[in-house]
Amino acid sequence: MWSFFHRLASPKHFYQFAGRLIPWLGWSTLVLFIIGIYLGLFVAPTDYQQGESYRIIYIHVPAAWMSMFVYMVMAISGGIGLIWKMKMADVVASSAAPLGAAFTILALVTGSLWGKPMWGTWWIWDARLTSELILLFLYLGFIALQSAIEDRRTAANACAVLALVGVVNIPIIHYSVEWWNTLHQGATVTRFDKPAMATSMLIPLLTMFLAFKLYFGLTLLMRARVEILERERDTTWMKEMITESGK
Amino acid sequence: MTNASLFNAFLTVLKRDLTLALRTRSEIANPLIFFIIVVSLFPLAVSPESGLLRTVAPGVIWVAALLSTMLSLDSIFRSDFEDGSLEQMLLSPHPMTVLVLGKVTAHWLVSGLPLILLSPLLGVLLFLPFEAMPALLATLALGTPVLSLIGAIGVALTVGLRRGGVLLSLLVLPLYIPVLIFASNAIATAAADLSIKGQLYFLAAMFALAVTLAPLATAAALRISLR
Amino acid sequence: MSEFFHMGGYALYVWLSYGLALVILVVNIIIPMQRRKKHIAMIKRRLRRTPAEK
Amino acid sequence: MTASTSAIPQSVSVDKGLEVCNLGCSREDRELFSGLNFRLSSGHAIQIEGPNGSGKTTLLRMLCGLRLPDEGEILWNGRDISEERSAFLSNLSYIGHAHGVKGELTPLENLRVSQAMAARNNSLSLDEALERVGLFGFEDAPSRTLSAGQRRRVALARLLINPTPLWILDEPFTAIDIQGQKQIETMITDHVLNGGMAILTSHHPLDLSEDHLSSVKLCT
Repeated sequence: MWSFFHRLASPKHFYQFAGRLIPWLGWSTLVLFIIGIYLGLFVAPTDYQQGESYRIIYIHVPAAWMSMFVYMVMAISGGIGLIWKMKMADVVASSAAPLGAAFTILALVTGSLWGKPMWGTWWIWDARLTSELILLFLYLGFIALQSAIEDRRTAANACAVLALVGVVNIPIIHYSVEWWNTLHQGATVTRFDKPAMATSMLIPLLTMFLAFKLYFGLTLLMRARVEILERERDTTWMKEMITESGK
Repeated sequence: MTNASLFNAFLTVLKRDLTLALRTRSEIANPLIFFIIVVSLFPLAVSPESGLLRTVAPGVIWVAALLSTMLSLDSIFRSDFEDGSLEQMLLSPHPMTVLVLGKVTAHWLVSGLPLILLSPLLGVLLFLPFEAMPALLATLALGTPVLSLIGAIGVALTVGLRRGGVLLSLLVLPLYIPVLIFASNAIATAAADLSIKGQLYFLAAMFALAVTLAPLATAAALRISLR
Repeated sequence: MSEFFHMGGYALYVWLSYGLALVILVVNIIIPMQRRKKHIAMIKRRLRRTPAEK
Repeated sequence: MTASTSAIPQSVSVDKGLEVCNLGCSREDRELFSGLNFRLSSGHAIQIEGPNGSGKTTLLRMLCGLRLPDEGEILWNGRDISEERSAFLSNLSYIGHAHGVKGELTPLENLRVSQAMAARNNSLSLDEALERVGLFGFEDAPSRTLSAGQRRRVALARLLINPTPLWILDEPFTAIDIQGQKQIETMITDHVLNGGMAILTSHHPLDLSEDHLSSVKLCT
């Protein structure tokens, strides 16, 4: 098992391994999305309280979960790149950052779209939305630092330190925002957590969770391959591969 | 490397940075003037009416303190990076975290402490009730070191860049949010004559966390930036 | 069928969020594909210019 | 790209001193140097020669551990310098192109700071060290009022008050007048002759005999 990871550390193996995996990931993501959206929009019953608008959670909740998950992936792969000096870990971390930011923006917008019918305003300083907004700032800081440093390895190491510092701060930020929210809002606002879900509502959500995870794997591998193309363009193995297969 | 010589190295870095700061006095004064100006903008921009100012006073003072610390952060490593003494510190046999702690303490003495001494004056400017003054001083005393410690990480990450100023604020401000929340709320609660022990415990916990972990991250970031 | 699109009066919000989700998810797949084509073309051009030394 | 090293007399004790094995460095994707092998033991100096941009300074920064090597390793007394960091650093003095003398502080204050930062100090007084590098009478003037050459001499005075066996100097003679260069040259040769080690990048000829001096050429 360990040798498998070790082989992945070499850009050549990672490129070929990802190349073989991407078609499978692509189709399974598509299928899962179709099932999830079909279940979410057609099969799941209307919510007695929120009517049809609750169907937005099938996008909002998985996106919010993915935004946290991707930051963890970034911090861990950054840490691996920092400690074991693995170039591929830096590639994974830098490819994951824009995806995490995309998920965070998606979660923020769908959150406010979901909240609009309930509160009548586009934005409300609810604990979860505020933490999501601060998480977006952390992503933007990561991406800004990465593009600010020219040397690739220094940039990757610096961003790894930032991601590790960020990942230590995320729970602190989350709980201080929660605490701050209970102070000002009090319990009147309907809590944002998922209402007790009937199973027929829960299944689409779990499908969408899985779909988003596979989707993240797919786009991460695609971006990583492009990054390898960029970094390894002068290596002999890359030239042979391009000339011989042209793909 | 007995810990006597380690503590001696810590003191030397602290004394060195303090003498350097005192010799370029404007570097100390500018953030403080900025602090006063920013606070006095709010009555002009919002309204001079005392009731309103009293409610926003804690938040305004703390945001101004945060921004003025941000301004003075760059001076921690910038000049040492340019003339090579940061390299000499990295190459000293003493652990870099201790030397970084010395530099951050010097920065706090030069930027955080004057803020604390100046803040009651600004409390008066914003009609902050008298009962809230001790809370203001206590939260600043616990909070400004955390601002310097976390800010040092951001500065260490951006010290190699030509214009890292704006990037520094983007990296560091999100990490300041927990301190801001607990500190400004503590002052508001104290103004309403309620006990603020809980908030102060949280601030103290963040201070303890920052004092132990931040120098490690700063030393690692410096080693990376000086590659 | 039209009742379905009406979404119980919340049509705007539901379809806006699903539409945005679709846009973001699709864009994040197209970008890597295009960059990949661009890089492969660039490498090929460089190869033609400097014949790969055997 | 590979470096050619003139014959280095193999000293008796095998792993005492600094040893570089198969060292390589690439900046972005341009390879600076690779396959560098040399050893430095006490009583020897190495002069690193090469055109501008051949990576001389980068090599020095790697030797003192400021920058991790891209390939190969650097051993001090047989152990990798990144493992035994503080042990290695307490035997090393590095003066880079930016020599680290604070303009706002006087030479005495600068030396007092580096004295506290070093592991061991010898009995030489700060004034004596400054005098030996030709800064008599400038002890209390703020360093920014001194000339560039004088400021570099303050940095070189650091070598006298911290007795470390290994000196790594990046262009130590820049901006120093002829008379000053003589003083610094004798400083280095004395250091090497009574058992010290030195690595420097400079085209200045050192009058050391063949078995005390060797050179490493980096070519682009």
